[in-house]
Amino acid sequence: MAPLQFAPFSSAVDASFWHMLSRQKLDVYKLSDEPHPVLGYYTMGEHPDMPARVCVNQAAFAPESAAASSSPSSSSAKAAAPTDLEAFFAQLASAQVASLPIPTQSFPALGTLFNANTADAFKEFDKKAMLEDMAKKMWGCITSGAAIKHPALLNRFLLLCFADLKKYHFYYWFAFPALYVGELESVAEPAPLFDTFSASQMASFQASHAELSRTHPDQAAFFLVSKVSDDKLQAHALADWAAAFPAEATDDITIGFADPCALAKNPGWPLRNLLLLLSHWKGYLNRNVRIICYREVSRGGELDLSQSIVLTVRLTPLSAPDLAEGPKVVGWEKNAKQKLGPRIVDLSSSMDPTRLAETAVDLNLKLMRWRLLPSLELEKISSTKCLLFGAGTLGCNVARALMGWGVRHITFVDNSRVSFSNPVRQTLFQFEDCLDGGKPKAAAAAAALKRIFPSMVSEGHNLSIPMPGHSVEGEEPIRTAKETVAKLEALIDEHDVIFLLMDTRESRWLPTLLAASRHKLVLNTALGFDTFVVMRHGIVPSPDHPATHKQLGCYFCNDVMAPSNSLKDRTLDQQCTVARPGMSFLAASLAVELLVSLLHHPLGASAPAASTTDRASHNTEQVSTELGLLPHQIRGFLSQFDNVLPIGHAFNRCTACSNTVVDAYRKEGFSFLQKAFNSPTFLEELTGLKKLH
Amino acid sequence: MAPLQFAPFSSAVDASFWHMLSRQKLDVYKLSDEPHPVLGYYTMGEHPDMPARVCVNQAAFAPESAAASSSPSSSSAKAAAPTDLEAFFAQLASAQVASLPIPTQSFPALGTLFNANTADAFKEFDKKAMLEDMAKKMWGCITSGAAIKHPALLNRFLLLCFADLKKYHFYYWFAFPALYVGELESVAEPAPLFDTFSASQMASFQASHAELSRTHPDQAAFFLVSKVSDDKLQAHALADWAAAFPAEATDDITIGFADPCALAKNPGWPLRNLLLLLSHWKGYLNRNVRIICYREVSRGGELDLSQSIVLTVRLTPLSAPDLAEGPKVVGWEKNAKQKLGPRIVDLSSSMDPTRLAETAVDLNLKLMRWRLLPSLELEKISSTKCLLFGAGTLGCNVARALMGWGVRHITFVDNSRVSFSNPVRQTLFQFEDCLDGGKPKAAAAAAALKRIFPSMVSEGHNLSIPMPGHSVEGEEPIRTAKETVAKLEALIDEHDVIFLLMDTRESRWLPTLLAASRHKLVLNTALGFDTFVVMRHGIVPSPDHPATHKQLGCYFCNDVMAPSNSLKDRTLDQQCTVARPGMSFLAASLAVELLVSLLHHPLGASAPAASTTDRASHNTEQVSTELGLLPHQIRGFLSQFDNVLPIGHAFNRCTACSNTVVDAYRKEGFSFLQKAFNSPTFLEELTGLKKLH
Amino acid sequence: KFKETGVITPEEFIAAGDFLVFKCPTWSWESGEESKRRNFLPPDKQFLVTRNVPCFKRVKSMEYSENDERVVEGDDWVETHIGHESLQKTDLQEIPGDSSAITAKSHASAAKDDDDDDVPDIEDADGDDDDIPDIDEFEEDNLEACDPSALAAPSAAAGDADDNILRTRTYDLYITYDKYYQTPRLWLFGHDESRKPLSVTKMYEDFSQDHAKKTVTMEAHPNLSITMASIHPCRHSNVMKKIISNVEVAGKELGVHLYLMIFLKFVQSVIPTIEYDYTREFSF
Amino acid sequence: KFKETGVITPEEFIAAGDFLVFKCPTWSWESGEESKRRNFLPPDKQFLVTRNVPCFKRVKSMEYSENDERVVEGDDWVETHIGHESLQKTDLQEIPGDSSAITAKSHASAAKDDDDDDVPDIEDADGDDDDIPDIDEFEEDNLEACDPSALAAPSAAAGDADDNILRTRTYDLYITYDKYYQTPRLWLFGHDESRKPLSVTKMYEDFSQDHAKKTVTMEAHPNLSITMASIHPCRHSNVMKKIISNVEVAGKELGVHLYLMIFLKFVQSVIPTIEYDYTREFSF
Ligand SMILES: [Zn+2]
Ligand SMILES: [Zn+2]
Repeated sequence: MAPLQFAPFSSAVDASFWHMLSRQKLDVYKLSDEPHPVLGYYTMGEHPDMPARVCVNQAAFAPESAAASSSPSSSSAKAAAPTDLEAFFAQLASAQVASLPIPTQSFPALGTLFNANTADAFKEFDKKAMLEDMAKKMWGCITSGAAIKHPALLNRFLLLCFADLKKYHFYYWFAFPALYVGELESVAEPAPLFDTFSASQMASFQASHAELSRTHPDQAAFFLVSKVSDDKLQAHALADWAAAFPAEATDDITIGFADPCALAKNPGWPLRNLLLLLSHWKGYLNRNVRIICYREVSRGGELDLSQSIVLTVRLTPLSAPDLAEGPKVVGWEKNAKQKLGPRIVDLSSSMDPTRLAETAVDLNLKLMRWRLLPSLELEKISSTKCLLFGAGTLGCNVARALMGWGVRHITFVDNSRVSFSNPVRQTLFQFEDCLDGGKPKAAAAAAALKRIFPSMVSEGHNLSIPMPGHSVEGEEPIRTAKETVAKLEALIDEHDVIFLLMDTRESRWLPTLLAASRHKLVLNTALGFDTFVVMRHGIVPSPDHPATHKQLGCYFCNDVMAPSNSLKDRTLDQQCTVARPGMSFLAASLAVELLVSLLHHPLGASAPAASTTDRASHNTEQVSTELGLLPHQIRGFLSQFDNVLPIGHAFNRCTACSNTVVDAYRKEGFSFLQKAFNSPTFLEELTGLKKLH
Repeated sequence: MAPLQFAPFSSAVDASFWHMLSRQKLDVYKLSDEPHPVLGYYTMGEHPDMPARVCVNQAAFAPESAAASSSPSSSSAKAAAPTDLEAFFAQLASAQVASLPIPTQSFPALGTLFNANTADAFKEFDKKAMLEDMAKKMWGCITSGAAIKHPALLNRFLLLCFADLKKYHFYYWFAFPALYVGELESVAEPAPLFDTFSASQMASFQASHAELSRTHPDQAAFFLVSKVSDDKLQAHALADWAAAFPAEATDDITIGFADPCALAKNPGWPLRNLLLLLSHWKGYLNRNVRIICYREVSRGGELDLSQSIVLTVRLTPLSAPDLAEGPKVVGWEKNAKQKLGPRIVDLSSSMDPTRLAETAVDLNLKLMRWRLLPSLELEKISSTKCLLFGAGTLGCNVARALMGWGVRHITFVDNSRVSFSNPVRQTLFQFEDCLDGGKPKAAAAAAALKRIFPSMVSEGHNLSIPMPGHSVEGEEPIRTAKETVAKLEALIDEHDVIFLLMDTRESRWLPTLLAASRHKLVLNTALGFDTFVVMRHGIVPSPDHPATHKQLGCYFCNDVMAPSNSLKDRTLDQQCTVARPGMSFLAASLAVELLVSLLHHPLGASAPAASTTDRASHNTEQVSTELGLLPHQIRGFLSQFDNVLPIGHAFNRCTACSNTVVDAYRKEGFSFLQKAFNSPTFLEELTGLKKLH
Repeated sequence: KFKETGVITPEEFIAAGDFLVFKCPTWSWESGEESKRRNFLPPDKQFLVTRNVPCFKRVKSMEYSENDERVVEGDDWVETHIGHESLQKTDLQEIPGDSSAITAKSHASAAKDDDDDDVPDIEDADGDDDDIPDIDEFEEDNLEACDPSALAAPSAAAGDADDNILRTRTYDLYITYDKYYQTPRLWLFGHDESRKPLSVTKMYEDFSQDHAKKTVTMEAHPNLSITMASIHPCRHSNVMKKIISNVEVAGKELGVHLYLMIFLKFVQSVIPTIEYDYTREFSF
Repeated sequence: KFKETGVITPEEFIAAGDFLVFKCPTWSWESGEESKRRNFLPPDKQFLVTRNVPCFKRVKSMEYSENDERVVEGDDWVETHIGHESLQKTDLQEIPGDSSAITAKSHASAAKDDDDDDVPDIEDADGDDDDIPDIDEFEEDNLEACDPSALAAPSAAAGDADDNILRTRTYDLYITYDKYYQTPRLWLFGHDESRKPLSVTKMYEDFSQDHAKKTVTMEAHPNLSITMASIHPCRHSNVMKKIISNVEVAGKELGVHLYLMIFLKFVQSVIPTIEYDYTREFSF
């Protein structure tokens, strides 16, 4: 006959176990590396394709915690592990079994946890010695008879851990010790239970095992089976040897165990230690012993034992020399590659709050696609890099609305500091940001985005934007202006969409020009007291994006004055802006919604514009997307709760986006800009606007 | 002749001094109560109605700080005060005077600061002993001749302080020590300078004093004046006795000092110590001494000395017994009540960040009234107490918009916790609020308001609102529901405006009914994917507010189904709401702006409603305010960037606001509500709605 | 009462849970973390759990069982009712004040089944161990000698993609009581064949594509500090109501103790390949 | 250049400041807090200050000087241009795309002069010492004997409201350079007759009611950690331009060094009773 082979245990660790271990480590163990008792369990085998598992979950720590809190002496020293682990296990394995926090119809496995403080310490555990030490203790239970009284003491495991709490990586290695002294021989081919016993025998056995489980739950994992009559079997506790097998019936010895394995030819791991126990116990020696590998599973509301099998083995006496230092032991679990090595589990996606937030936010957005708009291009939105000029009321709300749509990359440019009156209206700031003269707004806004959602990629740049008519003279100012312009050029190159959300008209000129020269989409928003305008600048055609429609205008296209003349029209955007508090919510959210809609148009930023009259039209395909119309401008009138959608086309004498200006900037670069900064009339003369006055 | 009376110094402390003291206390002094040198200054008298002042400002600490940082030995022990204060003062009073951080044309006053750690310690300072100790040191300067070399040593003050940094209250008491040995007699009536000297004498004197100030700035406060020729006077340093008064001209002795007093008959305080110095210095004894009380002030770009006066006194020898323990001393400053006592200044409004924020926010709002809308009733807005049902996307943005308008009292009711997907859309939450299972939203939102603006009065209530069709049975559930209803009734009583911002339809029923029964204004907002509705409920007429117009409808007025049947119309408000991120900004801000406008109508919440067609009308006085139209509902369509303003009137079979329902609730209270909770058809039957099906 | 509304009270949940545990002992009650106990449930009956439920194949590889569809009456229960066709203004102006107008038109949108990138890419890192430290250096090949009595692992070398060995994922299933919706709520935590937690992307392979993306969300389990997949309960009561009335039309009277058995039957249409218990074979 | 634009550079500010200090030595340069230095100004010339400027009477009690009005050409300089008459839609639809249309109509709103409650009530607590501890118990009447050589205080018992003694408030005036507006900016910190800081409410009594509420704000002084009143510089350059051209029309050529003298002249219309320096008598 082939030697009997046992199906090893596999470990099955719940994520909740690691969570609880993390907490124990932080609150209780701290830097202690003492062994701690943990509780696992196994159930009878359900499916031949499923390995026999020892499971541990968050309840694994419950017995130790209960002992610690009930013992008055250790209440102050909560960290102390039970001083006598073996005594502790003996207690668990006794009558307490019924109250252990393990599922119904499962059997306890008593574990010893060693938690290392570092990966190196984990590596340097002397695994061989640790397992041998455990084997010695188990052998002690066998020789002392404790294992006969409390057979659960035969189901042990060793668990070495290292919890990397920064990364939520957990290293672990289980050993399920199997003590042995040599190979065992099957006397007969393993056979299904129903081939060996009659239906009535099986029924009576099942009932008596259920009764044993109920009255002596600690005896349900390993038991004796006697034949009461020809059609009746009975399960007994191991200690009930005399009752089970009266002296006269010496040849008919049957034992059983709750078998976590469901294979047709192999028993599960727990049988190994049971057989050693029996070999040590004279009564069984040199006999054929029939073993019921009991597998009772629930199927459609019924308990089914059809997977149970019966083995027959002959137990030989243990050789004394082999036992000098206790039996040999094996049992380290192999890893996924079938090598002797630990496993590592990465729970960052279930436990790392930052990744949890990412997942939650992504899924939330995807609900929109799954439920309502299958064509929603979330990746296009989230990969759009947005540059916000101005981190005031508009800048804060635009950033929030972008974040709501999943945009991850938002950069702020601003040159002011958070003042005490800001936080009630500028939704990224709080009181703390105002202290000590106030934090720079751009940086504070970027920090706020990360405070809200740690995965944001956000920076703040404290820059004063050079403006036409604000002259730049002298070595130092010119150097500063040059650096600023270079920085702005780089920023605009790096981003896909530029939002102009400043509070002055003239500061919008330079970014408008820089963006126009680079064919970047600009969304421009300005507030009045109870009016607002949201506008997308037209895209200057390029070889990549040839003109398909008449180019839309920019913020300066309608001006007959160059932007230098700022005091004349401080209306929409003067520094001391006074707007109804609701205005920035309206304008900012509409600007962002317009952008998101635009991203869905095949022509993108170059899409032609819808006007107010398109609302009533049924033929708006060209000027809308699934998200709605694509106006050039939205002008809102809060006092009427009304918006209109005017269209303005690009003006060939525009001081910011006309070819004259864009070409001059491309050709001369900073020196062209400097002329515009220094002379209030330069741009008007260059474009010929002056002639129109 | 009347005895000569000197105008005492008054203290003038800049707010910046207290700021710097606070910082020194926190960073340097800590609990030390050693004396520290501080620098004050005075200028010549400008106006007879203005007291002579010794000023201290933030620069008062500069000399000590400079000494501490320049001395290598004390760099590590920054807290150490100069060990020899007198030596330190002698240094300041010497050539260093020119570089002291005091204004041009001012003179240093050398102060000794004692900063107490508690108000009691301040009280227990032994003021008498402290002043006498200082007098002794000054007397030492006189007898040693140091005061002749460095006359600034005669201008001293003592400053006792206690800084209550919790309240930004500062206790302080100055002493300007005047050493004296008895009364002095005027020999002649005080006379204007220009009566005593010729114009050319005055001009030459002014020029030579200016020269002395330039070459020997330490000698400009006290000086000698000699007659060079009949039309020429010259100023000398005190030590220049021999040069100023050659032996042959023994009778013609004139001295002068920079006089902080501008009175016509009285000299200022510094003269007292100068006279004592001269009395001690034999050369002046038993002579008539002419004293120029020099008062040179800037007037329209010219230096004017017309307020200067001339006194003549006769110096008598000091009596030896009086001087045994040094001269007597006086000089404790009287408080505002002219009592000998300290002063207290409250700088919380300039230094307490919370009050600064309050002031800034108030002023910011007032700009709107001052510049644009004089009729804006900011007090009415700010005193409106708002109760927000729902602290999700709408609740957060409504609270922010209310805060922007100056509302200070906002209460949240919600029963959920902040989850990881919330902060990117729910603008009061941040990542941290999601950890450990998430904070309860209502409380987290209230905390956020205070984090933004500490003066907010905000509470969060974690309550599950009982709903029709969600039955309440069993002792415990009924008790909970009763308590919840009682709490909701109390909350609605305590607030002026109720916002319904939940995500289910049926949860709006109970607050709608409770508010209707109490004639409270309800603003109801709900979101669809790209649509929203903002609605103000009509006010049930009451004796206080008789019906003037047809009552407007509530959220349930248009239903032909009682709210229990919630799954039928989960559209606008189901739990898994999927709305475009911009929606809540739009709806929340419009709801708040509608409320603010409504508060300005003479009929308030009972104002009749404007409709879409009123936009074009010129006769909207009844249905609008200075802030615009007052619609009943605003329905927004984001895909069209359009809003419409429908009107719906109250429905006499409404399940929430009809008389039948309100009366039944008033009569039966909770037992009526319980029927509605438990039976899905109860409300339909009660109102007769069932018949309409 | 539950027959009319589809919802149950906490007490009914306990009764139905007790019955489930009695009939199908793979399910058991657990108490979860002490700090997270819900006080409307007994401390030792906070939620139900069954662990290590095998899932032998992916949904895509499976033929649809007509039977599943029948049970839940088409896929009505995941139909979404949010109308995103915005109404034309004229509609509203004709019926001013009709607040149900906005909700009147609605349609379920077609879901895309075929793009796996629909689930967060960020999770995919789990699959290929990108940031997991190299485990090789921890291996100790000579730790113990070859043990002839140990059976070689039945499903070996799970890490290699090109073997032909059956891949057996397992799921832990939890049922909690949702106070808000007054229904049970199902939670799932999956492990791959080598007992590594499954990424969101991979778990989606085991959810019925037609239904799952619309209702499966990742959230924190209320009694454990672990985030897992959950079937959102917003439609549960409605579906339960329908199933119950279907069964009753067939002439059977249902007690509330059967609620969870029915619930698990309908959950089957979302996770057809996860072979939890054998409740599926249970007949009413 | 400053004549065209009304703005000046930091260098010009220094030059004008030096001239002011030279001509009116009550003004002097200060450096403020080290940590708050602006690097476009020399460390020792961060701002100008004059302290303890008397303010003998309240604006209300003063007849208006016609002269003040003339200097600043009506009160145009505080005129606000924010249009709050929203445009009718039709206007815009006729001129689509005209972004200046919204800004076209504007009017200055009438300011209310008479309601003191316009300024924050919270500040009034300062006036009546509500939360200031009782000072009486700190008094030490017998600390020193009566000193016959000391003159009794000229403006005694300032605490009592019913005396007839002249009340002399004082102000500290600061001029900083505003980088954004490229103009000087005036800051005020007031003290009452007993040297207590004035509340905002009380300071408003010293600001010209027509102008002040529209442009006076409370802000943190850029070089000191103290909040004080400031005249917002948003209209400064415009007014300066006008004044300069008025003066030049009168036949005088102005150097930039006179900028601050002119500035102080025009500031006079906001704070007519604060007798800072005697720059007001300075003639160009
Ligand atoms: Zn343009
Ligand atoms: Zn109603």
